[in-house]
Amino acid sequence: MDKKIIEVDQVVIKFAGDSGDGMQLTGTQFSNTSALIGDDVSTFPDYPAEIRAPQGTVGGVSGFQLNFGKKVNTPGDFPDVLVAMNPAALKANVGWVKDGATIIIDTDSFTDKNFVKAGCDAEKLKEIYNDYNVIEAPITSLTKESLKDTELDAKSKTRSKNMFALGMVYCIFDRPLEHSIKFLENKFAKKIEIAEANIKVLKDGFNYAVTIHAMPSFRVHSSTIEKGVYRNINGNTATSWGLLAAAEKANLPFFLGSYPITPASEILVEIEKRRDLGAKAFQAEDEIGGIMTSIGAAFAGHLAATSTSGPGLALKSEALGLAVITELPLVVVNVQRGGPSTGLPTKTEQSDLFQALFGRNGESPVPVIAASTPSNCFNYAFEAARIALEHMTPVLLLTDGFIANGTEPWKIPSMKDMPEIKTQFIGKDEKEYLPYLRDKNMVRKWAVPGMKGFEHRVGGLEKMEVTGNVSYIPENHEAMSIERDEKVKLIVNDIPELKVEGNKDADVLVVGWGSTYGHLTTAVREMNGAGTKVAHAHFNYINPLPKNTAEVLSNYKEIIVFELNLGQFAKYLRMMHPTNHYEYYDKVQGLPLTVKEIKTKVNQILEQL
Amino acid sequence: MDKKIIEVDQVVIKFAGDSGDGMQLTGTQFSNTSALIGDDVSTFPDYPAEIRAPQGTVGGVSGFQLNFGKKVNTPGDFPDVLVAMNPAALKANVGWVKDGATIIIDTDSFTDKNFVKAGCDAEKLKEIYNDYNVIEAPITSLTKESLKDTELDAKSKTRSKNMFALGMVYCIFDRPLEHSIKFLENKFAKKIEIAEANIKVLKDGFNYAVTIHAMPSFRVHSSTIEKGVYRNINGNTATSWGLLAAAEKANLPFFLGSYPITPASEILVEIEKRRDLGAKAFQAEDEIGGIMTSIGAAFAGHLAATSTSGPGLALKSEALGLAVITELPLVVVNVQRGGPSTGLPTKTEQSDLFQALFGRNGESPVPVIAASTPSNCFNYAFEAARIALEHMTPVLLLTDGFIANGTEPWKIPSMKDMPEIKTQFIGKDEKEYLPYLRDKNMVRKWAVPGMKGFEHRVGGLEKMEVTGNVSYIPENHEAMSIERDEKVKLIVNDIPELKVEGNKDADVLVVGWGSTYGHLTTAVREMNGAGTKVAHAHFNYINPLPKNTAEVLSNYKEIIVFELNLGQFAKYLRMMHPTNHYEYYDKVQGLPLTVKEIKTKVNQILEQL
Amino acid sequence: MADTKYNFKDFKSDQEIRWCPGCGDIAILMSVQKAMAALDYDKEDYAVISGIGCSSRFPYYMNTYGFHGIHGRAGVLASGVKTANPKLSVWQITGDGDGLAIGGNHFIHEIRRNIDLNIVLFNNQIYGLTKGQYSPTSLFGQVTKSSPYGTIEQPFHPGELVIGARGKFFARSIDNKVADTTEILIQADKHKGASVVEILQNCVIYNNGAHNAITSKETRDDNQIWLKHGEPMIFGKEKNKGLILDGLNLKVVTIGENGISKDDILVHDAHQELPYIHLALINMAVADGFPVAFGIIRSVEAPSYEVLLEEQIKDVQSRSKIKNVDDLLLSGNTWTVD
Amino acid sequence: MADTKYNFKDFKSDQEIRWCPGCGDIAILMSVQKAMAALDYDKEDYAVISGIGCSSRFPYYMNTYGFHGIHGRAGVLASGVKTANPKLSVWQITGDGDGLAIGGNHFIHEIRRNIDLNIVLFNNQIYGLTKGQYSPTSLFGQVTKSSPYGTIEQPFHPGELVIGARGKFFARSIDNKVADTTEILIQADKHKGASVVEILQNCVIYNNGAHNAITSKETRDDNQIWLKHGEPMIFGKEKNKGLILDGLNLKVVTIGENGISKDDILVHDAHQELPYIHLALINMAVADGFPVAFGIIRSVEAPSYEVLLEEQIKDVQSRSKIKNVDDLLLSGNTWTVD
Ligand SMILES: Cc1ncc(C[n+]2csc(CCOP(=O)(O)OP(=O)(O)O)c2C)c(N)n1
Ligand SMILES: Cc1ncc(C[n+]2csc(CCOP(=O)(O)OP(=O)(O)O)c2C)c(N)n1
Ligand code: SF4
Ligand code: SF4
Ligand SMILES: [Mg+2]
Ligand SMILES: [Mg+2]
Repeated sequence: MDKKIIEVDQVVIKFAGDSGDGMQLTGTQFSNTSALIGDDVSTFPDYPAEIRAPQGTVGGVSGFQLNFGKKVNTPGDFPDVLVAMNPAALKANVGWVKDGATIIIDTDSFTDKNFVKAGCDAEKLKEIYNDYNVIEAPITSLTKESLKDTELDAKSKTRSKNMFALGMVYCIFDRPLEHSIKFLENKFAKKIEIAEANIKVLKDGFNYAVTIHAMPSFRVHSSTIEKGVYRNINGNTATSWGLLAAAEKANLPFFLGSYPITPASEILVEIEKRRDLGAKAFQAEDEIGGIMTSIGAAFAGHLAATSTSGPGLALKSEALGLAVITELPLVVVNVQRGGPSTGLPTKTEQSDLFQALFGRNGESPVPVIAASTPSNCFNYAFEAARIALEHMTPVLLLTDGFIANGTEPWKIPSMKDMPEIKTQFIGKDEKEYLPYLRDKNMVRKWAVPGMKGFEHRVGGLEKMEVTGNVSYIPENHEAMSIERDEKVKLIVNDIPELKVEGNKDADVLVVGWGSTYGHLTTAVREMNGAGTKVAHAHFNYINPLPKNTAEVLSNYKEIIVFELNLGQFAKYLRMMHPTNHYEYYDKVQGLPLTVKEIKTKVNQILEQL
Repeated sequence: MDKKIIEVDQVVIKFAGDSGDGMQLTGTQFSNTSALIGDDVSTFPDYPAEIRAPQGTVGGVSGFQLNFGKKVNTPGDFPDVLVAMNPAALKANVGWVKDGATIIIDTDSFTDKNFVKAGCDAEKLKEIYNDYNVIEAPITSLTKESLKDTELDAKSKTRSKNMFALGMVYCIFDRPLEHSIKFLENKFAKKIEIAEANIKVLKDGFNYAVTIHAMPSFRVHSSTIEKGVYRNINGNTATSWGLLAAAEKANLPFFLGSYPITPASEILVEIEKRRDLGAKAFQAEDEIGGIMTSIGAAFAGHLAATSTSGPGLALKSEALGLAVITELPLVVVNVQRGGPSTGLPTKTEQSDLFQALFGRNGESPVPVIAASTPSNCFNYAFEAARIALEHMTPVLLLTDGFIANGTEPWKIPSMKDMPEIKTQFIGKDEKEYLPYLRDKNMVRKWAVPGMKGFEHRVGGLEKMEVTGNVSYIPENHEAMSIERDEKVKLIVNDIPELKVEGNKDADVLVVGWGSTYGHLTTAVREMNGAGTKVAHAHFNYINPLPKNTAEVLSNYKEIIVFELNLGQFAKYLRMMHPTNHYEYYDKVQGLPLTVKEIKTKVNQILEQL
Repeated sequence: MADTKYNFKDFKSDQEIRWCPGCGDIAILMSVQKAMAALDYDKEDYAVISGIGCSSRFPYYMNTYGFHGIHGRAGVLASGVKTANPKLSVWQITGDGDGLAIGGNHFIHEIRRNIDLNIVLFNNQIYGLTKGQYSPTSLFGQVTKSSPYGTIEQPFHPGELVIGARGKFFARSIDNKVADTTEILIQADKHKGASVVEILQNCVIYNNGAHNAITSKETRDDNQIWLKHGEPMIFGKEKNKGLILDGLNLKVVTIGENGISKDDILVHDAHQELPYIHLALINMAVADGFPVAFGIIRSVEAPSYEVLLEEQIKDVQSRSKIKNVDDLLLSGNTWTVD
Repeated sequence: MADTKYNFKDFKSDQEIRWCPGCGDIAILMSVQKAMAALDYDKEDYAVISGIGCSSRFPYYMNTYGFHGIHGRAGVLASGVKTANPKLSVWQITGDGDGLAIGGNHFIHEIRRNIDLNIVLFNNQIYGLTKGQYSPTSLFGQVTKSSPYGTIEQPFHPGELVIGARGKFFARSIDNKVADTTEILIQADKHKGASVVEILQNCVIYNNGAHNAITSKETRDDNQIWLKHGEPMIFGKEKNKGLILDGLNLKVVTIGENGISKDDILVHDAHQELPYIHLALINMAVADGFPVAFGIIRSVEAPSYEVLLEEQIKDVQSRSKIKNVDDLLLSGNTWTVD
């Protein structure tokens, strides 16, 4: 794994538009609000060189850059977020934003005329959709619509569009509107109708961002840059591509049954695009339809997957049990979000772990793995498919809103370097097919419709060992229950051991799983760099846990489990490895960890040692 | 709690019919098959006193009683199962069967004419439906139908009906058919068509019992008989009545939204009958409809419940999260059965514990309690409703096929002795209603449509403390997550402490939860009686665990957790109280524990101490 | 019933409206508020129940009892509320995704049961909240986020599905026709049983102009026909077009041409039990040369579920000896130990 | 296609049939086996998919690929199988509970998508497997385990729901009419798209005789009409009764009475796109003085989902530069570090 540097403790935003678009005011407002709620802020206004540069040209772009967060000293080098009010603003700035940045554009201004003015190629600019988290918004027309019942003249209406953009950015970064509202009330104290109009538009922009589930992306730098061909990739795309890669490697057609849900919809959307690779995406009527069509496709011999988020996984839980008892290969991707219930659908959280491990009726063991960065979603999706196909089992892959939406540069692998996948098809020449005959890994063989002579029936009732006929025999039920359990446990021999990063001789072990990797590794590296000895073990394999887990855990005086829930992984470790003592650091705010809070917690524990 | 004696290690069956009905042959066959698969058997044939007593009269009843199981010495005093081929057979024997026994009747013979012959009142006999586990089967006509394509004459066809009954009983007690098939082949070696006919009918009887989900009941005796009025009751009826009792005590209308599923359907069926008490039962289109209509009814101010079994609970898990975040009172009854998936629908198991505790997206805490005998389903259903209403939370009540279907004598309580239930309605005269203002137990107040001035909105998005408005504020989400968790934890102050039975100074503590109570208490009592010191702690409250759990557990050298799954409660105890060491005894055969296996395990541990 | 009368503003909650400026939902909100103000209930007797979707945010903007449910479950949530308390006026707010994709089963079952709900279906032919995937009412071939090459699925016609589920009341309206919509909603509430009102709603962000062929200024007179029970089916800018029956099929004719007079025009009978003409009216489409039908297309009396239930309860209570739980516990066989 | 021909016995599995003696399912099993033997597939190309219920045990008795799913999900399971491998002949076996209660949504959506499935709906108007609760097709007022005082719910008419979901093929048969059922099933398979065959099935245990008014010896000639495309709608013991159109409604007439001749009788057109007469035929009921319609009531051509999908895949593949995953990974913006 290459080293990741995560910097989300600070965010750089750039507002850019025509000189008349009010970008300076917008930037100042955001800066002031941020400062007032306790952030460090550093700003950098940059006006157009020409005093009266022609509207819509690159020369006429006015910008305001600001950096906010903890320990901010500079306005930042490269923006994480760019607000581009027209093509010229985009053209002027897109070369400077960070990889995978969030770009908000006013689609109303992206007309042919404006492209000509900006002197750029519309098609070319569209490529940004591949590399950045583009949030499209018809800002001008929404602003007009917002003010259609006011007395203002058309020009004044259009002029408030900067407030719409500001409202959106406030929403994305959870800033309160109060300060700007007060500012507008004061500024336009004598033109009440203008104040009101601006405030209305500000709120509408905020609400619009809520409504369209606008989400920021984060990005990660690699500090060790290996040779190779790179691209930017976000977690959802990487997940989709990892599944397609596994299908190709296993020489199987690919099927995805799914139903849209934030923040997992993009997986469905990506696979829908991939008709060129023969992939079949089926937008079902609900989540149950999503998983059941996939189970059908698995029965028919496809590499099949289904993608969803928390509430959708709840709906799939009965059907997942069917995949367990029929022992068919299936990948279930769960992109976690804030719960319970609908909760905070656009925010990140790791609170579906228990559901993934235990959320089914009966003894229903399922392997669970978790990706930890946007790009390794590719690898863990591939890995989930490999395990599913080689061990004939459904596999649950956990990601979350943070990495699903986050982007990072990624060294593109070559398919020839990807591991082989050995599907468990029964040999075409076998004389007989016994559906529940198991090999030494407890794995049964796969026969699919169309294979002559291997006709058989599967289903949700308990079945007889070897033959797979329905069986109510008590001892058989116990035997099969244990075999299914054993099969999942045996996967331990087919997964890598747990690695420890940081200082291996430290007294304190920082433990995490899934998407907290970036922050934890950054914090641990920085602490070790500053002379504090800390080790870090990060889990991608959750059920089964890596073979050396007990051994690793027993090497430290204190173990601190960091996670974005109320301690689910820590409790799971207690259940599986009860002899260690675990400290918890839980955060349930819909936000990622910060490097600072990790360090504070570790230092506090160190002091107590 | 009165002392229960459980005797399911032995079963007494009586086959009874007309002299010509072949009951002796039937009984002998069952006995031989049982002996051949390793049971102890003791039999008692009883022929009619008159040699040629008139058909259909009580005097003409021929019977065969047998006792099978472990350590069987006598044919048994009172049958657990009675097969009655006609009204006379029923009349002659019903006075002798055990309370709550299973009675299989051939409904075809229950004609007016036969009632007259038997000299009994049809209406009177119908009362057995209240007190026994009656399995109706049109045995004569099914036998005829089964043989309609054979050449046999009508009389010969009808004569094979004893084989149909035998097949059913084989199915109910999981006996193989092979032995009887061989017997028939030999006996009718020269009349192949008769052999074949009998074998076909035997199998059809077996399959019929599979198809109609025929299930045995078990029964429990009370050894200490207090004064009072008694009745027989099974767990599903007791659950239904406990909910109705809670509604009456809380002075609320009652609503049940449900969808049929074995072995929980009888709860829906029972509530459907109770229109006389104004109860509203809603048979929904599926389990999601069942719980959602109930949540709607709870919002509208009813005591609302939903009933199901494992796969249905999986389907309800998303909606249960909605009840958690809206903090509405709701009782969810889950009658466990063998899993995973459809599994073994008519068999008992305790494998939904993890699903009950953890099977929801997000941090979604739900109190979980479990009944442990058929009759205390009444108390725990009442208790579930009390906790739901007093703590404004959904509550999960676990029972299982064993106690749901099992019957025992029950001292009828009087409603005036049932505990008060204090609903959390906002006072009608309050000036203001703040939906998420909490009291010291973290409980919010309830206002329902129709209450003037308290209009408000609830829903699945995270909401602001106190006001309940939608909120995306990170700190608020964390605060609310913790408050919901805290609210459930605080219920610990409102539930009884864990009690220890048996010998409190023992070194070994037997731990169980739910329906294993009868077997565990019997085994522990018998061991202590025989001089082996053993203690027994049985859990009815699972989340939260009783306050003194840690204290009780720490008093013993060894703790053995017995359960009907692969160790879920034991793992849960490890998670919650990791410092103790736990031994496991897990059984996943769709069958209850036996007293013998409990003793064997305890002795084995004692030897190692 | 009511002891006060209301202005529609009494139904506005203090929560800010978060729909996109120009979203059709905003006008529908107004229509519902006006309908409630015009109806005869006390404010506390309204309950507004929804699932998840842009449209389903509706309850938050209403100063009534409200419940924002989970995706697809508005129908069963509302069914529970109404069955529990039949005195309430219960409004189910649902989208084409919420009501017809994940919630399709509850939709057909609540109609079959004929529970007295006002079911307002916001049909924007798209999933708005999840950013623009196709829905079960998106047009065949429509390009959306999840159908980059065009959908390959035939859409439902909501009204047809209502008839298929044995529905008794179906009406159709357009988001920005506030007066018409208000009147239709009032009638929907007065109708006892499940009343479905499909409202063509414009999603300015993900499916802007989806209904333009029907609603645009230039074409609307010729492409809309507003039906009124007992009145001839006449439409067109000049009010000179009408519908007649041609065999079993509907046909557009021009009054004054080919000897057609006003008397030849079919008279709308919303109350007829047989659904065939209603179905034909529901299925009329601009592409086939027909105007699209609006107004109350079908309105047939039938007993509603919650009323039958209350009647059955009363009936059983009048006959049963069991009056309370003590009676129940002591019913059947008991014995005394003393 | 096939290189062998089969006898229906080739489709029997070695598992013992566990339905109650006399259960209508047994005859239907025979009909399906006969239909498969008559059709042109290789045995390994059949897949039989079900949900949960007595009827759903069906796959275990078939010596084909089979999948006994979970309750209500037969439709989506079958949809997945067929979409994945369109070459298979996929048979969905479902009950009135499995298909229309919990599975109702999948039912209407598979019909709307028009996936090429043979959907065999076993309608015994009861939940058999769970011992006799009412189902969505149980009669209004029917007393069952879960409706001790009679149901208060209107039943679905499955065919009507099919039309409501824009269905293209609907047929009806009776369990013990093996020859007719076999022929209908063969036609259902030949029809490309979702073909629904409702079979009136007798549950001897929990709803014995439910269809007696239609199927009993005495009344069956007058209470059944077997429709054939292109033939007049004639029925009755004497073959002298028929159906005509009276305005928009169907009417029973007697040939030779009131000047009615055979030529006046309506000719069955299963292929017409407009569903109104099909719907009227579907809704005919004995209680209203009509015979119940059997045979293939509706059979209209339309492209099926899995074919459109394969076509779209081919089309996109012919235009895209991305031929494999390496191409995909390298598509769009990349840069090289060396
Ligand atoms: C169980 C579940 N599945 C999926 C979602 C994601 N989701 C939210 S709204 C929606 C569709 C909304 O479409 P529609 O009902 O038409 O409402 P609109 O936004 O168009 O008004 C989806 C798929 C969810 N919240 N919950
Ligand atoms: C999720 C779930 N809910 C409920 C059940 C219980 N159940 C099994 S079959 C059935 C109904 C069967 O009725 P139908 O589909 O008409 O089949 P039939 O037995 O009449 O052939 C029900 C409710 C189940 N197995 N799973
Ligand atoms: S996304 Fe569409 S439906 Fe949703 S609020 Fe905006 S305009 Fe309305
Ligand atoms: S219970 Fe009814 S449907 Fe089920 S097998 Fe028996 S007769 Fe058939
Ligand atoms: Mg929509
Ligand atoms: Mg049925």
